[in-house]
Amino acid sequence: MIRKVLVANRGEIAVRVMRSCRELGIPTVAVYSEADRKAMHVRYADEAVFIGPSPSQESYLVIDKIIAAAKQTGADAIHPGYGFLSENAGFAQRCADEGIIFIGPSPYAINTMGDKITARKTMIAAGVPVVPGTESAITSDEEALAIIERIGVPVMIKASAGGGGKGMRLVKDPKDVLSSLRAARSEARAAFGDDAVYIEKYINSPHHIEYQILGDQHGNIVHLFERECSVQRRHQKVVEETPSPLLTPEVRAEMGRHAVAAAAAVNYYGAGTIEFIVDEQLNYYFLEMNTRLQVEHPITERVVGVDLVKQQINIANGGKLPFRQDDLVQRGHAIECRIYAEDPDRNFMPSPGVIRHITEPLGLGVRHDGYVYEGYEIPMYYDPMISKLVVWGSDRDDAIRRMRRALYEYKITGVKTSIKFLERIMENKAFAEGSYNTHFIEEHLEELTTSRECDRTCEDLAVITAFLDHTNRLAAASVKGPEASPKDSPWKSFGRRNSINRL
Amino acid sequence: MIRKVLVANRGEIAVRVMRSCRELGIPTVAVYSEADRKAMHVRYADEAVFIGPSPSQESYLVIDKIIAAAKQTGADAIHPGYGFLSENAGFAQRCADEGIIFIGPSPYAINTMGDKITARKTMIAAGVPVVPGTESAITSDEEALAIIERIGVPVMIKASAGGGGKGMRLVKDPKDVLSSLRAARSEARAAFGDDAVYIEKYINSPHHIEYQILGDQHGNIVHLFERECSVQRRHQKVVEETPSPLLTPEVRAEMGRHAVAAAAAVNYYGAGTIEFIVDEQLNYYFLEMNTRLQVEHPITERVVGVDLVKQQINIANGGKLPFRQDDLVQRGHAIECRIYAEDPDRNFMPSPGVIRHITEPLGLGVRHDGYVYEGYEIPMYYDPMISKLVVWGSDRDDAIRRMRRALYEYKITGVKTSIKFLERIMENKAFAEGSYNTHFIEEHLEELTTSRECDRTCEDLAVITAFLDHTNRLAAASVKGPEASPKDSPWKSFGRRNSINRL
Amino acid sequence: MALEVRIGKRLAKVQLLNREGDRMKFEVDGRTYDLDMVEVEPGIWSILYRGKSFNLEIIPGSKPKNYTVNTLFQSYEADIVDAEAKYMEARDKAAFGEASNRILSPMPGKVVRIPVAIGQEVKAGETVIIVSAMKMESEFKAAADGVVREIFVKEGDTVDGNQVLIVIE
Amino acid sequence: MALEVRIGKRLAKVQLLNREGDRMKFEVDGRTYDLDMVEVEPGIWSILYRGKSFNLEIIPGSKPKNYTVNTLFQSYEADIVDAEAKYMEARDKAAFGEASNRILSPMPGKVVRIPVAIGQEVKAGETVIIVSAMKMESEFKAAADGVVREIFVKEGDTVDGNQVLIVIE
Repeated sequence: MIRKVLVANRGEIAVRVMRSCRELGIPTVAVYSEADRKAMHVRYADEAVFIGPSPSQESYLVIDKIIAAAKQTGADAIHPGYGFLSENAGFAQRCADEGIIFIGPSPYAINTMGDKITARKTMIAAGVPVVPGTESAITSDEEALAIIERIGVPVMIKASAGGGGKGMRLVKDPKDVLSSLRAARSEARAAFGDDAVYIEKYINSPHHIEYQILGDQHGNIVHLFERECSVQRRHQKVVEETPSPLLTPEVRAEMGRHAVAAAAAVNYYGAGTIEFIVDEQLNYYFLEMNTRLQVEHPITERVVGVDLVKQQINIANGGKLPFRQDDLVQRGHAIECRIYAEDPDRNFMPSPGVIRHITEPLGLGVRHDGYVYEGYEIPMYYDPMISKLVVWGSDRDDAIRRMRRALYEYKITGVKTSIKFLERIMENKAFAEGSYNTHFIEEHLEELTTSRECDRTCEDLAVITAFLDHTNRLAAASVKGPEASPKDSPWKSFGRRNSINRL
Repeated sequence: MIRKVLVANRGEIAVRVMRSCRELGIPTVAVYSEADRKAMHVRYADEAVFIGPSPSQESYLVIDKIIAAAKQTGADAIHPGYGFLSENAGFAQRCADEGIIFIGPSPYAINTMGDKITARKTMIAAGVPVVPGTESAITSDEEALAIIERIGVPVMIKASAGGGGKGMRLVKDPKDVLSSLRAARSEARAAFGDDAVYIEKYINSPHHIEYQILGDQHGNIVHLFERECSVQRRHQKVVEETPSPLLTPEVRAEMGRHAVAAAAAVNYYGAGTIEFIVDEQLNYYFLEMNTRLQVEHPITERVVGVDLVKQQINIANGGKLPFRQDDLVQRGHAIECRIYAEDPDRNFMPSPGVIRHITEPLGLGVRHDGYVYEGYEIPMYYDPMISKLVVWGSDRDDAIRRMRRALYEYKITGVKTSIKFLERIMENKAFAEGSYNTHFIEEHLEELTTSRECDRTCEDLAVITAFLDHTNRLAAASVKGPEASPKDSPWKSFGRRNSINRL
Repeated sequence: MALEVRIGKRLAKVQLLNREGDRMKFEVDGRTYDLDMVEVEPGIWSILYRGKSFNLEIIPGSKPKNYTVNTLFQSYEADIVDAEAKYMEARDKAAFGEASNRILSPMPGKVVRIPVAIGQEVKAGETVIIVSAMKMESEFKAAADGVVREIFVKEGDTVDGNQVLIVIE
Repeated sequence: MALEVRIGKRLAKVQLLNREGDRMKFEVDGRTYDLDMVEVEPGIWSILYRGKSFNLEIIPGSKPKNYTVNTLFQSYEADIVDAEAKYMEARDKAAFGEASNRILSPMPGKVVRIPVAIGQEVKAGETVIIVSAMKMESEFKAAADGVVREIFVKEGDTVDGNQVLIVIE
């Protein structure tokens, strides 16, 4: 039985994993880089180990340091979160070699699913539909041309070792095949040290729908239904929901069976996700498997009523799944919005910095998974995600209305955030009707980045407030002398008031 | 259809009602007293009307002022929340007379259930079990003695118009009957202007279990199962949970039928609660009906999946209930802890004051309904409840563990709170086993108010931190001169740092 | 620099032995602590000690050099006891007598009733003032027998926390 | 007291006509506002205007007398335009030329690459510096044709938000 868990991650996911550990009564160990001494996961954990400089290549990605931290603290299990080492088969193997439980799938499953071409072959063998295209890496330009001749444009060229949109090229016109192929290979080599690429039929107006999987080490595998993840910007998910507004009950059940078959094909255990690409006619194709917890796992937790991290730990302990497929039902509707530190008004430029003030949304049907706090400086070294706002409603319309309300309540100052952008998505007509695909943001970009009109009053009140703040400062400065003015700033003055009689 | 709702309340319940209104797209009007200009419900509402001095007798309880505020803003409906005017039949009638929709039951239902003796007679007629005792108000000492002779001690003397523990007296020894009777009548006269009292058999080791009711104006009534509210201190609820660990499925269903019968006896519509007293043998008796939303309604919302405020509004609009009894199921387990501004170490003395710092619990299965914010001064005029922490778990054990985790994360400084006291309840063995009744806090008081032991290290770290804060202040003062020291206080210094280059 | 800190009934001697940035070495009553101490939020310290992560809240009290310090499960009252503090304590005692003879309001509230008058003799345990806050009335009682010397408030007054209400000698 | 405030492209004239506690009367470009204004949290104002409840956040900007003001749906940049502000603006312009010729870092980050050198001619739209933050690289381009006059940073440097990186003339 797992007695102490080291969480080899940072940010909201580290805190989220520690929460479930705390509920299970399992002590946790945080690891942290130079930039993260003040990070919430260090404060939240029972123990904390320093693992090096801020860039993740020198800390969170260094297997030796993570293993040493586990040894030093006596942690008998490691939860990798998502990103970083979570899909590194070498890390999973190393844990096994060191006698540490890796809270995740087998190195074999990670390896098989991590290589897109192998995964594709495995899926074809298991009877899971895949997108028409190559079955092995492309080695020559002639081969590429022949394949494209066979399946027809548009096609997508993808890095075999890839992910996150790197090494990907869309080819719409046969004359661009060779230049795109070279560009994709060069990018793949730079990003992954491997220039193998493959070619797939490109699905127009696709939906990205994924299935949550749980498997134990006794051969039991269930799915926990789908997540609709088509609201994306540059291949990064922005909003996710479950159930998908697109699926019919029949297709949902059939995709679920294929998702379980896909996981079974690699004797999968742990939590994992089967990603499908779905066209408007509800034809669906296996895209890839993520052999880890997903960012968007909370919407599944809310609708199905299962704590996925607790199940990961149960499975890693050798326990059996406490439910069968028939026990699982989707109840109501859940939506997640990812809150990023970025400026939607300036082409989504990242916005690291100090959180000055935060008001979190509360109340019925709202879950908020974050890690920042007032005074915390979001470092420039890591992912710009601040938190995940998850709502539940009795139906889709109720959930959208609740998300609007929650976004209305959510205030962060100090850094720019995507909150207003997300509000506009929730107010968008196409989104409300559930008729959207992965081109949604691109197609509605202007509308989604345009401020709502306000009458003259709003602007005048803004003028008045700026004027008042300014004259208050002037008045304070003239009474106390200019050097005293900062302490008369209204900012956080109540804290000062309480300490003014001291010393 | 309701177009604008005035919320005749303050604090967390006003904000909670406004949240559901916002989700429904209905604008809200806040009313506020002098002490409440900065209160969250004023900030949250679309409009706000000042209604007078801080004492509630001069503001929130003045019917004319509430009606005038509704007229002035064009609000066509009033939600009374709980407390204040929520169970005032005269107010409900006045709303009707003024053509304003009262979001609550009919004046007839409030009146009938508001008078305990009438309610008791009505329940007997409807076949709902009641506690053995008087059927009408006691008018003479002789009558009281005769009744106690018949049903035997212990008995409880209760104010007919009462509630909240006022005008109540327990008599264990026949010789105390007369003095207790006089004391109860005098207290009842002072509190309610009515000295009518009645006598009931006192149930030893009782459980307080209540049923949530919803009825529409078309005669449909359902129950949304029970809430176990036996963790009480001085007749004030502290922790509530659902399902009750005491009930069997058979008794649960039978009590539910009786709860619906009780509501039907007064043609009830709106949300209401039937309170039962239950003994160890699962005999249950009608205690009273609360003809309003309860403080603890969120645990029902979580387990049954219904937004009770939205249903109140739907019913007030003349809509039908969107579900029948068979559609409603309890899923998982929910617990609520009430966070009070009080000092458990000093006999639960109230602790109004300025909230200096607050860290709210987040993550899976946590709902937090509050209204305070950093810098907010909790006024001394109103209820000491700061917020309600509600958790859901897949079963009771999971929910208790999650509540412990949430309380661990919940930090408020500036005022004393009951958080540590609640943590000890969650760690209590009897509570964990679900074997508790309304004497729970009294019986475990010492254990529940004793700090957990910490080794020497904790205390030494506290000494070190005090030392360091002190020497940091000294150092700052010596560099900048004593008059500058407040601005060098570490409190909220990041805010100042940002404004230091200004002006 | 060494100082005395009163924590509960204990008087602890504490000394900073060494400091390099956030790495500090302290001695408390002869025990040595190697700490990594960072103030993550105003008044909230993250302390790493032997790899364990501690979170301490330090809240300035109502009196100078007084703190409330919260650890995970405890709440401590801590007083810095320097020469000035000792002087102030002596002065307060001279001005008001023993602390036990003063009735202080423990919270903001409204004076409901004062059942005693100046010059009146009171017994230990006798209620001398009733203060109301948040719909609750609290009675405050004389700690020892004595005579009411001063009454600083009257019925209906609003009082702050920690204000001296009545002095009994 | 009257002042000019620049908000977006508008230059608004604002004046406080009267003030009694939190009740204030303003005139903005000839329109009168009777307001009940309270700062409920530092930098957060609750404003009641004709019975409507408004919440405004005011955030000091990176330059003196500059604010970001957020209403429910809008975010405004507001500048107090007094005599000093006008002088500073003129001085900056003299020292650095038109703002459009300066490349400023819009966020903290790390300089990844500077594909230009001092003295080099650049065309409008040409990338002159690449800064990385939060796993994203942002390219900054010359706004107009010119010659690189100054480069204040080098590759690998960490930069703050709003720092002048390159001047082009």
